[in-house]
Amino acid sequence: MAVMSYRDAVRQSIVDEMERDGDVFMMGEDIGRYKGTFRVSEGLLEKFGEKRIVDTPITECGFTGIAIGAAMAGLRPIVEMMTMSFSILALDQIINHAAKVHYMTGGQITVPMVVRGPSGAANQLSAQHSHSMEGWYAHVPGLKVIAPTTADCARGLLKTAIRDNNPVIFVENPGLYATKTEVSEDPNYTIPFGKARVAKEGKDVSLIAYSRMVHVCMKAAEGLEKRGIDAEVIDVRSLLPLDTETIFGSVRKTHRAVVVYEDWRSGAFGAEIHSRINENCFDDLDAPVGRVGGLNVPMPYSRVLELECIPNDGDVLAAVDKIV
Amino acid sequence: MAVMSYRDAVRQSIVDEMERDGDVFMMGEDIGRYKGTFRVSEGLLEKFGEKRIVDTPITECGFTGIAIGAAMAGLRPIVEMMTMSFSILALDQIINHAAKVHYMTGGQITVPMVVRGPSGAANQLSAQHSHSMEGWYAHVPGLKVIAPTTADCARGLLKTAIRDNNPVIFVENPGLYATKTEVSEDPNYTIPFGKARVAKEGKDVSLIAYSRMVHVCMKAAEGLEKRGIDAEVIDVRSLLPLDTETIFGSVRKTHRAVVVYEDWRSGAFGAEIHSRINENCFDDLDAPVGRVGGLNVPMPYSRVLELECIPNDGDVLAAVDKIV
Amino acid sequence: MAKQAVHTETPAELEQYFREMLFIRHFEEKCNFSYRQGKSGGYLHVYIGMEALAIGWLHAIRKGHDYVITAYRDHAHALLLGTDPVAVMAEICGRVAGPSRGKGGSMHLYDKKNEFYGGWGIVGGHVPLGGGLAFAAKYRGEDRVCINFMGDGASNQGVVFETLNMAGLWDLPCIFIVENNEIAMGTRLEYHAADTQLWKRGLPFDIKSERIDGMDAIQMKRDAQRIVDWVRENQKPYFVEVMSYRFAGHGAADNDRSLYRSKDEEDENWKRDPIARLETELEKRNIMNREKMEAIEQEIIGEVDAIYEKAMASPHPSPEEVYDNVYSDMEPEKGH
Amino acid sequence: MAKQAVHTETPAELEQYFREMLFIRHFEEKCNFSYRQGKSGGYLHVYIGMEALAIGWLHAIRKGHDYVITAYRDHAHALLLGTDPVAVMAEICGRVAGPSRGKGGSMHLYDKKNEFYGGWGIVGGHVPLGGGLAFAAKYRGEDRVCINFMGDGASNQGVVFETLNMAGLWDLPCIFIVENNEIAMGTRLEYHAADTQLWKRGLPFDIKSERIDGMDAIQMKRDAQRIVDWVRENQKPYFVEVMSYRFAGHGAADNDRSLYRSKDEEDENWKRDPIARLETELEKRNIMNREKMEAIEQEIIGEVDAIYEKAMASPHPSPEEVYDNVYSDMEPEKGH
Ligand SMILES: Cc1ncc(C[n+]2csc(CCOP(=O)(O)OP(=O)(O)O)c2C)c(N)n1
Ligand SMILES: Cc1ncc(C[n+]2csc(CCOP(=O)(O)OP(=O)(O)O)c2C)c(N)n1
Ligand SMILES: [Mg+2]
Ligand SMILES: [Mg+2]
Repeated sequence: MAVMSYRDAVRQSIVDEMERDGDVFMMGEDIGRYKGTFRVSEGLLEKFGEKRIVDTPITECGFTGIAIGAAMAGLRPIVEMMTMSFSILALDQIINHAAKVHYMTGGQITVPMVVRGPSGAANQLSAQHSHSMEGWYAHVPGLKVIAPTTADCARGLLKTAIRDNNPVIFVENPGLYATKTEVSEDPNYTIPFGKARVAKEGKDVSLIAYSRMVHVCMKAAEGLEKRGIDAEVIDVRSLLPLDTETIFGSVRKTHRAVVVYEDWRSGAFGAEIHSRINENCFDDLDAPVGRVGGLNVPMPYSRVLELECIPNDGDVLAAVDKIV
Repeated sequence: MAVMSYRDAVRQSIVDEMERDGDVFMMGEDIGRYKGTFRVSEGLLEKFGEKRIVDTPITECGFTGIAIGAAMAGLRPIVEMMTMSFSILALDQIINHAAKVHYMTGGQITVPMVVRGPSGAANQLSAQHSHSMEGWYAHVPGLKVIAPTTADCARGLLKTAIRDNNPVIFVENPGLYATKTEVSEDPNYTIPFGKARVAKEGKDVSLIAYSRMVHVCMKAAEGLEKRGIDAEVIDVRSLLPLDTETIFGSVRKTHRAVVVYEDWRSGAFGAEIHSRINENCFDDLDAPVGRVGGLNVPMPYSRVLELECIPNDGDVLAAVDKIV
Repeated sequence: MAKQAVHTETPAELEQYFREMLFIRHFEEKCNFSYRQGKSGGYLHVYIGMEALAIGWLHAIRKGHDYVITAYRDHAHALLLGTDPVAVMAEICGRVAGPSRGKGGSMHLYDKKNEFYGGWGIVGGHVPLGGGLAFAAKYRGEDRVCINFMGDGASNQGVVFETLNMAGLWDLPCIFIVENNEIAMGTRLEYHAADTQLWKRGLPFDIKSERIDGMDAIQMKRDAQRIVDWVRENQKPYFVEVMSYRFAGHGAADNDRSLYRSKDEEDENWKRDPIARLETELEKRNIMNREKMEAIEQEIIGEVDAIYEKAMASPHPSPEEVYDNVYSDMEPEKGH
Repeated sequence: MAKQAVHTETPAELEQYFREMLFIRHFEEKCNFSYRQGKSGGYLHVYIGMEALAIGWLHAIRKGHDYVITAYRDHAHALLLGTDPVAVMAEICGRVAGPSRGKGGSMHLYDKKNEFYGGWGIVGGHVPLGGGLAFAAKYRGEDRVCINFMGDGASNQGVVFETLNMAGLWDLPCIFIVENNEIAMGTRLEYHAADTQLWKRGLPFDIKSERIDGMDAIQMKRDAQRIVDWVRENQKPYFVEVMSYRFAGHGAADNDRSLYRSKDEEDENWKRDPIARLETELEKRNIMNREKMEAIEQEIIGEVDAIYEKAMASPHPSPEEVYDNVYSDMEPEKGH
């Protein structure tokens, strides 16, 4: 184990897998010479050369399609989206092509590809650069969608993603890159998909989140502790496949839950988690399941307004207050 | 009133509004000379000429962007997507540009535009042509999303959509075009957004759906009647804004509900409706709210398999059985 | 260029082209028949009139070695690459004997063992995938080329230009072929392209580009061979506009061609019929007389009938199969 | 073409260009300062080095009549079109005095009354919108043209080519201007474009296309006037590659230019500095001596300082405003 930032953990996993398998390569905008806008790919060009660290023109739809085609031929591309917001331009390639070809070919062709990058708001990037994309992807059969919170999870789950034979959407968050945790150094350290993580055990209420919002929930849990409320925090980690067993188990124990996400409140994947709890734990619930999501507005530039939009621990406390 | 098909009702509303306002024009693939693949635009080219009925190249992203730009300058484009599945290629224009510019300009610029076309499965169109897109759009602040079931609703709501100063996604369904109802002939007949329709009153269980699935629910309601169960059927019609008042009112009356939609079960907008009911009607519920959605698979070509995927009245009955 | 000069077709070759073109035509007629019979459904697009184009290109490549990808008008490509015609017909009719066990249908034919990558329904959407196949060949230092077919309408899609730029930038061994049949569904070339000389679209990307005729199987094969050899040798992309014509409607459901062209125009173009043209050539070269041709055609009609019967004998998939192949290693969340 | 010949710049005009270019430069420096001070945030992109380009084009059009649209490097365009500089600076610093009351920021400046349509963050995404503005002008039979600016990197985006095809097909009065500053963020032209002669990209669409220099304000204005007049007269699109250079980093956050270019290259290019060039010209034509220039610059620096102070005096928006302008006629579902 070593203390490592989320950024370094992501990079280390890419390095491991590229050293392990010559078919793995990386493609994206400004990832080589410019080292990546979030510096995730720093040093990779020097290490692996232009053949395997491919700087692309600003054509998300085209280079994602090229990566998919390469994957159909057996290569294992890692596509970096400078921000996941830009993956909207590549949605047709990801959803209509990568996600469907295995099915349309009756299993003949696989697409071992990872599309990764930061999702969600950073700091005043305004309306067009602050999307939370994971919910849309998690709605699409044929894709797997991962959204780790800690550096250690990022490391283990990314390695699993790169080794997976299906297209995997790997969602990071601008606010997480600098965060550090103990991280396994084992070059074969992988974390299986479809397993949620209990970030904190508790007995009074379940806070269910993924990515950066898990930290927000942890902070809220501290606040609740002061009020004598013992919250359990579930880090979903894997949206598709979704570990409902762990989620339901927690709810059946605490009988109360709040689902927390940064995405626009209405119509987000958090609503799906919320629905599943209601469908399956109805008789275990002592109160309606709460939800905390981002405000239903395009992300404003003004920091004052931006902070209004993004859920914080205070919003989680307010939601818990309503149900305990 | 006159008996009219859904197709004719949509066309009639376009004709009315184009006659009423010279700024209204229509743009899309094969809508003019070819009369539209679903023949919605039949006769419009002869009536309004090439200037106002614009046949486009197969470049959804580009012509949708051109329509948005024209709308920013004050025109009122009606963009036909040959099928809503193809609007995936235009998502960046719709979501990042049309939906956000009013906000990003602090209200200086409006985008009075309608994007309309058939959404959902038709008959063996396979995986790439059978998407239900409305859920994604209904997640996006800045858009309004309408999905009428009857010819009369299509007529009244489309006229409202064309007169609206915001981008409106108007979702039709291949299976509805030939269906007929009594339709108002009043050239100023409009139906306000955000008002659901009670398709059938009942007291035992609320079936909540939109678009073609309302017919499926009506058929299921007949089946339930035979079993002595009096179902209420709510036609949501307007997904964004959503008429939760009518939906909650029905649930508070029946104490039982099933949300029905054709879109992939997991992560669809139906989950949002489901969540809202659970958040707001928790104490009124005698049983968990049920859900019926499309199977979580890319749409298969084989008719046998396709019919497996699309919810039918039998599936609704099964869901009701679970909760009564 | 040396390679090209030595190409003089043997009688056997020409007979093969003739048989294959006839086979495609009758196979396609049978597909339309199956559609009218309600045995196939959805969107079904035949290649009638365009046979020489696929013949030329797919005889110029190394089958099973070079990559091939196209859109939904894909029956001929699958057949010529060696997919069992019974399997092709079975897929078109949604039967389990199809390569995708009925999950793909007419628009989505694939045959990995022959390096045929489909079979795609989003106009223009498969073009970058073809660029990716070429990318893989180059990455691995193989000498494969990718044959990337698209329609004239598809050549307007932005992703095509994005792919051309990267192909030119990275020297991808990819041949972009515009099957210019002068129409996109119901929209004629002049209504969808600002400049109808589509071959020019490779020029801004420093890609060798040209327009050639696709109605003469013999010349088509020669040009295709010249270009395929050049690309394999030079490891650079190529952009080719091939002039062709579809005699049938856009798809089996398109039954009013008068919306976009006159009977006269069609009659004019029937004079370009690639099969008639090859017949004349076969006669001129004394390779075959009319009787022999007639006999071969009857033979092929019989073959196609038998293929159809066999395909029809294949069962529809069983409902449980609906969850197979969503993922390579897991099942999706089940149920409604 | 007659129009062009009669253009000889008056001293007043040249002084105006000079003042405006200096104003832009110092305004941009102040923007970077505000960023370092933490008064502005997010992505902020300045126009330093490219001033002559905007000067030439925006003096060639009818301000407030012709449509103008660009990407996120948009401060100069807003200023030259007549948006109050205090408002521009306020927007950049997220204050309510901004045209969007702080909701847009540096990348999203708009001024409807001056027909300035922004101000966009998705590379290439605004280009079809510009096509749409031209479409509206044509639809209404007005004689407006649309000036559609994009970067060299943006010119690779597929939607740009889709728009060019429709502009050529429908004769849209739109001028597509590639502000070629030889780099896209950290990717040099030769690494993102298969052919670095970007002007060729209009050719496949039968669009008049050319490459011109954008570092000489006087010549830039002449070329711009020639092209704007031609488009207004002929009601057809035009594609122009304008050679330029950005002296600053890509954005205020880009502080390691050595990742993509050498100090020597920058020094070489400083010799092309459009302001220095105009200064020389002003001297040559005896319009102004160095002292005068120096005085004007001091005056402008003072102006910009005052503008910054005024902008800073404007308050941040109040939290309730977050729900305004999502729709023109309703509010979204509120709360977390
Ligand atoms: C993105 C997209 N838009 C529209 C369609 C509907 N469509 C299917 S084929 C077609 C015409 C394509 O014409 P062309 O590219 O010339 O190919 P051809 O059919 O002539 O072989 C259209 C509009 C589609 N499948 N995908
Ligand atoms: C679709 C999309 N991809 C990537 C980005 C990130 N990005 C912002 S500006 C930029 C470079 C654009 O370069 P160019 O078009 O030459 O304009 P310039 O900055 O040189 O004026 C990139 C990659 C973006 N904003 N949008
Ligand atoms: Mg065609
Ligand atoms: Mg640039």
